[in-house]
Amino acid sequence: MIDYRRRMRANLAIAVIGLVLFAVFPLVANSGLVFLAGLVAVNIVFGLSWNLLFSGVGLLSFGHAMFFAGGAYAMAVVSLRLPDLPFAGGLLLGAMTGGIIALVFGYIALRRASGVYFAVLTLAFSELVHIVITKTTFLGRNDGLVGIPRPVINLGVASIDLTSALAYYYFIIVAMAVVAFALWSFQNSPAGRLIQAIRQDPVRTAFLGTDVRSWQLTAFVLSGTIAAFCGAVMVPFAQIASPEIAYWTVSTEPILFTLLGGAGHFWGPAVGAILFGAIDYATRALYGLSEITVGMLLLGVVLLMPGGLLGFLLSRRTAARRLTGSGKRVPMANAEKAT
Amino acid sequence: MVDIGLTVFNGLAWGMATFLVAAGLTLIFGILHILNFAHGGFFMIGAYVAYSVMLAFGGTMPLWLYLVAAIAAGIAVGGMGWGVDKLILRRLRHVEDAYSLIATYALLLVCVGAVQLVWGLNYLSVMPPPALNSVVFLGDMFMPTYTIFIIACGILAFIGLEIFISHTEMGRLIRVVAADPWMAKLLGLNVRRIYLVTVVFSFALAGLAGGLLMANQSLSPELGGIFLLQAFGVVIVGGMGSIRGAFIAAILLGMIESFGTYFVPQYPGIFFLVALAVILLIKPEGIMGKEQTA
Amino acid sequence: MTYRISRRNLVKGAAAAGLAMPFINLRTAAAQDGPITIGIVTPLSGPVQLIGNFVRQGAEIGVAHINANGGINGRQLALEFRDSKANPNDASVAARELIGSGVNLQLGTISSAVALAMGPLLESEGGVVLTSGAGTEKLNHENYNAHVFRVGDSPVSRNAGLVRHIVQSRPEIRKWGGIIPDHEYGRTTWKIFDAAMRKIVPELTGEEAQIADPILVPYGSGDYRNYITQAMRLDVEGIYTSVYGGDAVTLYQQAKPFGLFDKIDVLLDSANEFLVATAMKDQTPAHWSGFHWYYEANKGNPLSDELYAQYVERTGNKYPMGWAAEAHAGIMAYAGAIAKAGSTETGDVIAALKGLEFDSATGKRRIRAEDNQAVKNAELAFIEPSASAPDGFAVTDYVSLDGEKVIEPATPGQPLDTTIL
Amino acid sequence: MTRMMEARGIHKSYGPVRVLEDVDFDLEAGEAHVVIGPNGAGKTTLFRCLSGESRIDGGTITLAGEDITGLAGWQRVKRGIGRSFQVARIFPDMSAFENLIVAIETRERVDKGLKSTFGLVAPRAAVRGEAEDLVVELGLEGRLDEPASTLSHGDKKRLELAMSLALKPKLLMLDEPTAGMSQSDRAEAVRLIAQVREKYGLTLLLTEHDMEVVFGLATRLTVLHHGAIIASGEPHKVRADARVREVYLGQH
Repeated sequence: MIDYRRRMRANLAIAVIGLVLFAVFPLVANSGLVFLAGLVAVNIVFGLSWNLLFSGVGLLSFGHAMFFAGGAYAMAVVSLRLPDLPFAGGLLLGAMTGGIIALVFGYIALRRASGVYFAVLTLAFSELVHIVITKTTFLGRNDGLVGIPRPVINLGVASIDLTSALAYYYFIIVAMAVVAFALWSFQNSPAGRLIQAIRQDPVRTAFLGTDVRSWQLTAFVLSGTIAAFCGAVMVPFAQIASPEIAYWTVSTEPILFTLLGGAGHFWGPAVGAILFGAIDYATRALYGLSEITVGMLLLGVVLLMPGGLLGFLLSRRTAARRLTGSGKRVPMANAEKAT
Repeated sequence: MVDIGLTVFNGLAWGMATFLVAAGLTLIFGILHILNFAHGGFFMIGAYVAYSVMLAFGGTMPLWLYLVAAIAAGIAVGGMGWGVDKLILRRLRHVEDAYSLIATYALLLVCVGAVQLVWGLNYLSVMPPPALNSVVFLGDMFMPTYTIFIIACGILAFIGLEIFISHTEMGRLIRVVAADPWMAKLLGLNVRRIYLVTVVFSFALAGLAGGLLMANQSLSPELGGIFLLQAFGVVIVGGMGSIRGAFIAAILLGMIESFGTYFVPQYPGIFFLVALAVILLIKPEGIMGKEQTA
Repeated sequence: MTYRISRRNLVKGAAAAGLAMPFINLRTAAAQDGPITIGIVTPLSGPVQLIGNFVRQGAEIGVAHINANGGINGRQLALEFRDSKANPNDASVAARELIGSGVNLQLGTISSAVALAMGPLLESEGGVVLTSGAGTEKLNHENYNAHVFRVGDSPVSRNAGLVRHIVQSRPEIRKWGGIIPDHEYGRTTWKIFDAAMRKIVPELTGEEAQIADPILVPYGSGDYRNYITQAMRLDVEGIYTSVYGGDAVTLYQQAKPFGLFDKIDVLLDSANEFLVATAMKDQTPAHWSGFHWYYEANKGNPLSDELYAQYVERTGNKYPMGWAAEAHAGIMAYAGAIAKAGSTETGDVIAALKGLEFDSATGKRRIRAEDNQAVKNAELAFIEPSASAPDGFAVTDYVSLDGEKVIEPATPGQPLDTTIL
Repeated sequence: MTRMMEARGIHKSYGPVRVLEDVDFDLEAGEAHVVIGPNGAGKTTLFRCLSGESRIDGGTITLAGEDITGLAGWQRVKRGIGRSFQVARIFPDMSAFENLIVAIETRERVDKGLKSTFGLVAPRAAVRGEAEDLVVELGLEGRLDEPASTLSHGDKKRLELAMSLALKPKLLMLDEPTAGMSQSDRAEAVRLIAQVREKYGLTLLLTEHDMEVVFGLATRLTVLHHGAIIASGEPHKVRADARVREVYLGQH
């Protein structure tokens, strides 16, 4: 029988070990790499939020950039125009922006579309959000909003100064570790189990008495909220919110992280985000080869390791343990939609 | 009056250029149920191949040579389709849609990278053959002949595809497989081969479109992405791989884009997206799509 | 072909260098006798790599020139390249990483969003960047930052220069329209064009300029026919456009059969240099284009001649874009500033760059101390199709305008006031 | 006997094909009602319409007196219907045990609302205990921790039955519960179904092909032919019905 307690301890350990590794990183790496590591930490949770939808309720979103950008721009606007609002208020507003976008969009889209249609709808909406940003003077149009300050958190008795990049880096990794573990806990709560059940068989789930669509919407809103939170956390770090973060290529990022790392495993997107950061770093001085390198790599992963890196490693281990072990299953298409 | 006429004309040009790109995309979507990102990439390669064929003949370009170059591009890209099916698509037939979507996205990146390596980064421009480089007047309305050529190509492509799908043996087989691959296999059809034929045909259409449209816009490694979203829109609004649906959708979206620009010039390029979103919300299964049964 | 081969070798070399870059913060470029390393953060991939390549060549030729002449205070110059992906986040990572390994002097920024993002970053991390051509006026106005210098044209001097020359040479043309990208860059250039026209036309002719609303076109479209039709409806004699690169080629190509260019007297292109002409060859519509650097206009300037000769030798391409000269000028500016300051420390170099006068491929440049903006000549050339020219087009007229006369007054920290142009 | 379900004037078409035409159907509480008919007669369609998987084009359906015509499947489940599918539907990537946990937790949410949803990571002890009881009752011990997709065909059917029972339904609908089973497995399945029916006091609605299963379980039989009911009643009476013999048994 499953030992839930052990499982929880193991995953808490993963989050803590990850946090520790990120925490000691600045001791051995220069500030550019630390900055990259901070972005990777944000990307990890961004990827996890996307995979909550994909491996959770089985929705393919091609528009996660709209949430990320929504959170980022909300935070940027709050920091620049409402400097008196506490930092936590900005984060909250940022996350809520994503949640609201997801609620409105999801409420309309989920009633109508599924599968590829849903993916294209998210893509189109996300492009619209991008265009709206580039046309809104309030949001700095194409040049974006620059010079976003990092906060000093006032706790009454003491204050935490996050104005240096390094201090803010530590804030990021702690925040991300907490959110990541909270997300893991959610995925393993009754609601999380239910959401996984929806992806595996929406019809069966409906005939257990579950309103599949409203749970899909719940997952969508949750995913959008977390993605927006990532954007809101990232903005004071980079100190800029530019329309590039709303561009559709940003929407492909969590997809790449997830597939690279392995969609079938909770920590897959995390592995993918780290790997992607490493590839980014390794190709930073290459001329004109980044498209072909990333393209080939992705193709290789999809064709040779359909379970992603983590799936591949885990199945190797299982196979070694059990001679007859079969590889990690790739989840089969579930074309049917619950009525 | 002239303004309205030109707006219709421009909308048709937009629609037919997009339909030329979307035709192959629709075919592959109807049968393999994948939205092929790489289609844009192979469309671009088609344009570059046709460009190279033309250069090999010395650059001066009568209409027949232009067409030969386009057909050569179609054949070359069709051959690439054969390779792509054997190496990639065949292996992804039984996994979740998202994986084939990502694989084709990766393939698009590879196409862009390959074009950069083979043809370089410079912008290239091809002028229409002299026979198509003039203007036809209809009253006060001036219509460039090359634009008329594009519209004619789009309509011919539509008629050709309709005949192919509805009145040929292969078309019939393709329809059977699209409707129910499991049943088709049961009936002893070589489904694999039909998939292969479809993929090759779809890629050849991409290459041909690239060749025909090479004088429509500048050539650069960005070309792959330029028509992609609008071709996606046409396929999706058309509904589940319906050629007829895509044709109607192309005209519809072209008109919306064109009249939108005419009436609200402050927001260029946004009408297509708005229309796409609205149409999908009203009729998510597309114009010609059937509502999926549970 | 030679271009491609050399690129492949370069890729190998760059990859090796990139992987060998120390992970740990041990090497410092500030060693007093080793080479001085300058970081180039520019697009090395994606669509804008085209520009990045010019930046790279220009910087390398500049460094070769300095080193061949004995370096700076006896020290050689070296370059370290990073891919900015034309994206503020990637550029930030690269800039920080370079600073972390001791490379505090950087150049190569070409995108406005990146250039604007660099200011606060370099201020907190300690570094300097010279942009090679970011086109936003905010850089030396409301978003002025001491750590960011523009050694090339300001958008004002570029566009006001174009206007001044056109009005002088074709004073009879009063009715203007514009086709501009629906982007910050398009709006900035139009704002300046519009203001300059409204001021300069009455100044020189005593009559008012008639300027139609600009036509906005989207980025990266394959079909500009609707916008061309709009342009056909305008009652204008001249058209100004700041549509750039592949979009400009598509626009011109599609506009030609409509007869747009036959209908107007002057086509004024803000920045395409030879991009459109090398693509369209004998189909190129006759037009004036603004240049960062046009080598014929600088014949006899040894720096320009050397840059051109070296560029052609390295790439086989006879039409280098001005981006190369701006990166080259960046190297010259650093060389001058380091020699003047006797130091590579950020603060010293900033102080030395302010007010620095240095030689470049476009002649003398002066960096204004107030707003870090270089004053340099504004160059433009008239490109016409030509049956006799081997490439199908020829430059039949060009002009280089004194930068001091076309640049706006320095108002760092203030938004650009178009009434004082 | 009280009436469990009542369907009046059911119409259902797929495109141009009319599958059900004006079907009236009654289900009394406590009976084990089996619907039979040749392939294509509309059994599965009727089943789908009654359970809420498909919308009907005309007619009304009531459950224990309440009109459920407009309700979706999940809403009908909440009102006491549990069902299985012809090809067992389970959650393939979860273990058999987790499948049961999900079913029980879903019922708990129906009973207690969202309070039971955002709980701790591990299922509550009561939920686990209940799952363990079901495991024992349906004889699923053994491969509980393997992914459910690796279970044998029979075990998948059992698991699905267990999941349906976990919902504590009033009415259990089983679509061909013995399809694809061997003769001995069938007998075992019939025994099991009869046992749980007895124990939980369930009303049963089945479709079935196998005559031994039909006559082993049914207290009432309905024969569907070309989308219409041609006979309904006690099994031995239906068996004697001339028309049924003609269209159905005659063909067998």
